Amino acid sequence: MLYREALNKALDETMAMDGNVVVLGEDVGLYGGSYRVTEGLVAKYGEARLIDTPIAELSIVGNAVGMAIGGLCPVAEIMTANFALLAFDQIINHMAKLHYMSAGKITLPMVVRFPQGVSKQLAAQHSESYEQMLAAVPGLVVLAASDVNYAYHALKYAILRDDPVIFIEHELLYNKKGEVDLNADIDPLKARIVKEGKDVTIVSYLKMVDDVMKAIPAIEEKLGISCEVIDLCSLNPVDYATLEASLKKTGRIVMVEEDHKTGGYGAQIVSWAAEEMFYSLDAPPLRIAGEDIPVPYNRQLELASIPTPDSITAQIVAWGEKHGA
Amino acid sequence: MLYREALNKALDETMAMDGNVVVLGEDVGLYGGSYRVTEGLVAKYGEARLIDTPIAELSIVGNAVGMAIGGLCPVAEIMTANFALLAFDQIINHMAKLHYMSAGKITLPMVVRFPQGVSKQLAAQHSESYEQMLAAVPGLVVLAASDVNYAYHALKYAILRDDPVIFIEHELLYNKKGEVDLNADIDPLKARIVKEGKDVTIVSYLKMVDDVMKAIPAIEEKLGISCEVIDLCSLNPVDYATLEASLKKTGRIVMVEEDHKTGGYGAQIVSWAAEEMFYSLDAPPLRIAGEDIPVPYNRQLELASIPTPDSITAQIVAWGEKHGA
Amino acid sequence: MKPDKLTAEEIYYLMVLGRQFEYAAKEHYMQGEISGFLHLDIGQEALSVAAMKAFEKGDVFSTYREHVMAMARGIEPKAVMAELFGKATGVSEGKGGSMHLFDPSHFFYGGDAIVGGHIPNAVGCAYARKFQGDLSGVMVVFGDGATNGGAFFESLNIASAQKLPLLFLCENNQYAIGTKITRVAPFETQSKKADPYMRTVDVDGMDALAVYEAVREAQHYIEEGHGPVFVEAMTCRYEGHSISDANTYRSEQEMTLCKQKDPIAKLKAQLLSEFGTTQAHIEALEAKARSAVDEAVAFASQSPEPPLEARFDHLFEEGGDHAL
Amino acid sequence: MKPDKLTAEEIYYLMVLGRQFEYAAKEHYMQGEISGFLHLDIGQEALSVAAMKAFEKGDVFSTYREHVMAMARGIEPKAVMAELFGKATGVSEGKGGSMHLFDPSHFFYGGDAIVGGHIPNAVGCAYARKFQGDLSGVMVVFGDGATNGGAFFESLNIASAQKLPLLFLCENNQYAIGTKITRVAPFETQSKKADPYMRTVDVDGMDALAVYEAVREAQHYIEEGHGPVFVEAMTCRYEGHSISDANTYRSEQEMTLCKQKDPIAKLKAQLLSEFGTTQAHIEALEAKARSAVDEAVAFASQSPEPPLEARFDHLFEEGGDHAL
Ligand SMILES: Cc1ncc(C[n+]2csc(CCOP(=O)(O)OP(=O)(O)O)c2C)c(N)n1
Ligand SMILES: Cc1ncc(C[n+]2csc(CCOP(=O)(O)OP(=O)(O)O)c2C)c(N)n1
Ligand SMILES: [Mg+2]
Ligand SMILES: [Mg+2]
Repeated sequence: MLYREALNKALDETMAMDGNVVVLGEDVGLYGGSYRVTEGLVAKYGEARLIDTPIAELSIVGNAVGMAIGGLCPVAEIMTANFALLAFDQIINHMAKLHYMSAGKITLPMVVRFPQGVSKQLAAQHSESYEQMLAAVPGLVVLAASDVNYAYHALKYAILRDDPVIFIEHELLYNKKGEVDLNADIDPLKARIVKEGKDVTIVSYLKMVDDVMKAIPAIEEKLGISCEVIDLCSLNPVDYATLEASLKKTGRIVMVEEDHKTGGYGAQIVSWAAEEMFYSLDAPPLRIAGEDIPVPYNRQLELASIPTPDSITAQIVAWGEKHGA
Repeated sequence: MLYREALNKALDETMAMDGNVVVLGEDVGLYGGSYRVTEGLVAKYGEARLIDTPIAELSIVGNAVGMAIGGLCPVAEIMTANFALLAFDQIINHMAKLHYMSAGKITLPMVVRFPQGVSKQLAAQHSESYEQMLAAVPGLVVLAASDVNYAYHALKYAILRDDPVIFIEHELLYNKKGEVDLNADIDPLKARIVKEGKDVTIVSYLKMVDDVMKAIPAIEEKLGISCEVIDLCSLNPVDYATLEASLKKTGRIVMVEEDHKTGGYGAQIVSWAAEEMFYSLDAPPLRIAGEDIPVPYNRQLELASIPTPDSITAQIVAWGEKHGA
Repeated sequence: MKPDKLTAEEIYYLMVLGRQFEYAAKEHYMQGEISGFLHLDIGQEALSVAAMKAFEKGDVFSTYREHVMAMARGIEPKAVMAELFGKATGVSEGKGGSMHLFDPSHFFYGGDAIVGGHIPNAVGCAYARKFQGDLSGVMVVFGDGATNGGAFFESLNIASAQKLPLLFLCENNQYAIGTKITRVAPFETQSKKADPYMRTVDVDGMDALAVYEAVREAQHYIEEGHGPVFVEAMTCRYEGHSISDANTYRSEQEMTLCKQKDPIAKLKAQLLSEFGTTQAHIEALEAKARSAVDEAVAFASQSPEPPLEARFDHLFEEGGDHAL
Repeated sequence: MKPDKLTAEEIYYLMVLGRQFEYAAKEHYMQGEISGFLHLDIGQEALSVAAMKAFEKGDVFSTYREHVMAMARGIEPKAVMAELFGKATGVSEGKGGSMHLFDPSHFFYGGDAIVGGHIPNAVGCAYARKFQGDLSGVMVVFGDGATNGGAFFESLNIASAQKLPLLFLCENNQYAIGTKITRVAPFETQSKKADPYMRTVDVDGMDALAVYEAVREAQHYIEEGHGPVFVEAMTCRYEGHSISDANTYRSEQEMTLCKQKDPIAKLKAQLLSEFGTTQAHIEALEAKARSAVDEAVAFASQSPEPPLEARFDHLFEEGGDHAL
């Protein structure tokens, strides 16, 4: 099954299960979604539950908040992360705060989904990542799906949970293949150990997990070490217990993310490690991230500006050699 | 002179100097600004240069971008940080990117100013801080004014510089007193050593600088140490050279910020220290920050949720005792 | 449809209650028991109260200037005053304050401090109601200043395209803080903006009976499935924008003219002349209002502060363990 | 005012150039030399070209579907094609790509990939021009889909309140990707939305001469200081929304009807019958267009990639050392 099909399946099953689940967004209905995530659903559930909206992101999220107040369970799709900026007032001032400000009188069982990240030459207004911003907002649960099985289970969880959830996808993952294990006992708030190892903990999420895994053979060979690879899965709350156990074992942490390095999401993880795991660290942490520039259109420039398996390998090897990993 | 008067003076002088400087925002003209920063300017420069806008933050920043394209030097005021969320598309997708995407053909000499932070019981939709988000956006210069002299010099710099600048003020600083030294040789991108010391480096900015300074006597007495206090001033770019020199001396870093801790701005500073200054650190870094909750209305709850001189003292003393500062 | 006598008298009672409440809030703000922003509704009570009474069946979304509406909606004055005092007994348990009163049991969803921010929420709720086959309607109240923002405009378009059961109620007091609406919009009457999209109605916002009638009719139209309606009421606030606004941008003459149309005096006269209410009954209503306010203040000041740990409550509804 | 013969012929040339250019871009996309999003303007050339020629004096802000407009504005086809190829010689030096063509020397300011995002920028520029005493005007081009967003609406209000020299040009091709405009807005004609604010004009977007005339008149009206104008042109795109859109949501019949009104064929007929252009001259113009496109492609493919370090250029204009 493809990643986008797993998302589709999660939507399909929750919509079948609960008549209050509705999906809204640009081209999610008749068109089937610009990344085909909602394909076929309108035929099953009708236009009243697959709501094609105008190009008005502030309203997409703002209406979803109101639908949730009115008793529905809306799943809003924003076509690309950059457009979500138009809805930041609704996401941060409303979606994240109404439950708290009303002392729990208002409950918002809703999800906002969007793909983000550098795809292929979509240029600066279509290539950004916003977990850095949204995972820092109290009141939001922020999940990031890096694989097919997690995408399915986590999206179902997000829809069924009675709190606002930001569900982040990556444009280059939609056609990723994998299995959905219906019987898997998955806690979507727990980090996933993608590969066990004992010398270095590499923390990542979304598409970078794949790039890290591609880099692993070369890294392990060149440094003669074994790496533990952790997919955070939930960006807020963070499963620090899993990180702690790993770091106690390895004493070394590398954070890999695609977004711009300065102030990137990984700063929180590395900062946590420095504060809370200081005495376990045998080497300085390493952050591998996108460069601090808007994403350029040209393919070579674009690729040079973000981590790739090769650049991940090179940076970790250089760091390992310098600090004796 | 008051902080707000220093800002007013910076606006006044640049407007007198350069007929292209215009100010726009809600109530900035006839009303004189809701925090009185633009008081008296409309009488001098007229309504065409002190533009009272409708309540439409997306347009306030979007129009400023267009004015800059058209040859003006706009200074946009957003009444409170939370409302700036409505303009995040214009700030991040346009203001920060047009110069880069056009390969320098478009130049945006503009400033967006706003007050932020916890004032007094303004509740969650009027109490937030967004340097965490904006200082992470490539293409923006982000300055934070903690004192009267810096406010004056830095705002002039921001207006005269040919790049987009986010200029952050704090609601509780407007009536702060201080001197403007017209002859001061200030580089607004440099951090300011507010107090020299040799045992601990305390890094802060905006209003927290004052709270740290209030806490210093008790901290120094209880721990028997001397603290170096650094006001970052420029949040992007960061003057890492000053931080590095200080850390080499002290070996200990404490980051104090008002915003929510998780993913807060300080994570970048602490993460940098862990990565780049690892071998100079004699103790785990400490982050003191606001709690990860929307800001509550009730005064006691509100105060409990953010750092105060007392809580800063308590946290640093406990940390110092534990880690032998 | 005009209100019947009982309803008209209740409206009068609530308007007096509202005004007394606001003066009391002002007083206790001055004494430091209330803090933050405080937006008083004095002068606008006809609108706030009569619209709520006329719209009893539906859901309501409002702004930060909502104490009087919240009470007209049925929320206890005590619970509102205690919220202003930041007490644990407040309608939002001290977490929200003046600008964030919520009570879904009275179909009142705020209390929003982002100008125009609640309008898309009301649109979404109207969608939910239509989806559920309920056409009682949703009413969203906002000021003239909010009609210049993107959120408002997107909502006109969506509500119209979807024929949603939504009543847009514009309180046009002509000012957004110190900025007169005509300086930043091309019209005096903001219903012009809604004209292409839906039925629009202009009503005298200083006349409670007229407001009641207009809102009742609008709700009727909505219930019949015709889609959204825009009602605009011209009104006037007697105080500054918030308690910290010195109100220097309006001339004495303008203020005098405005106060001459006092909505409480007007309704009183109508009760006496058109409804046959006696002077004695009016005085009784006024006395009842005064004592409700006194009681609210006493309750608020005697109520406990929320415990410090309460600040961690209500961040999330649940850990997600029920799911799947 | 109709265009004179020379201008009409130039419009024809640019329309043919535009179409050939777009087909060439499509071909080279298929071959992998161009990537990212590619929004073709085929079918809409009357509008894109004639509006630009009619508005030669003013400033222009456009969308991601702007190759043809950029060329009609005077930007070299070479520089546009090289940008699509991501080359150092591209108009944005390979940093922007198809959606981000900028050239202030031709008063062309993008190329914006946020639907509606450029409209407030155009409003600000119009403010600057009025401030500078220049009423030549600013033209902002956007699609029907953009007229549902807050940025558009706020701009109508501000441009009207401030009487700005601004021409809103709506390219109504009836679709936003796969969503028909009438499914998400209550009208077919989006000028209805502008009606309360300003003069509105509807024009046949498949007729280059009509577009030219409407835009010239609008600019004249703006130059006389009357404030903004809204021009809406009904048009039709022949291809999918972007090159990756299979265009399955429009029936064959709809596509046939749409292509029957081909704007290039129409202008060719008008040139022959009304302007006395000879068939030979038309063929010469077409040949010239073809060779300009060939040249552009050759230039683009032979141009160098930007050096890797170029990605750090243009983050900032200056370190700020000039200031103070
Ligand atoms: C998005 C946003 N911008 C600015 C403000 C600051 N502000 C609060 S109330 C107000 C004026 C609103 O005027 P109007 O809508 O007419 O309502 P009124 O206060 O007159 O009832 C402004 C500018 C805000 N709260 N939200
Ligand atoms: C704010 C925003 N939302 C969504 C998109 C994705 N998107 C790109 S073009 C488009 C359709 C725009 O339709 P229209 O305005 O009619 O222009 P057309 O493409 O028909 O020329 C959409 C939804 C975007 N680029 N920006
Ligand atoms: Mg008002
Ligand atoms: Mg279109």
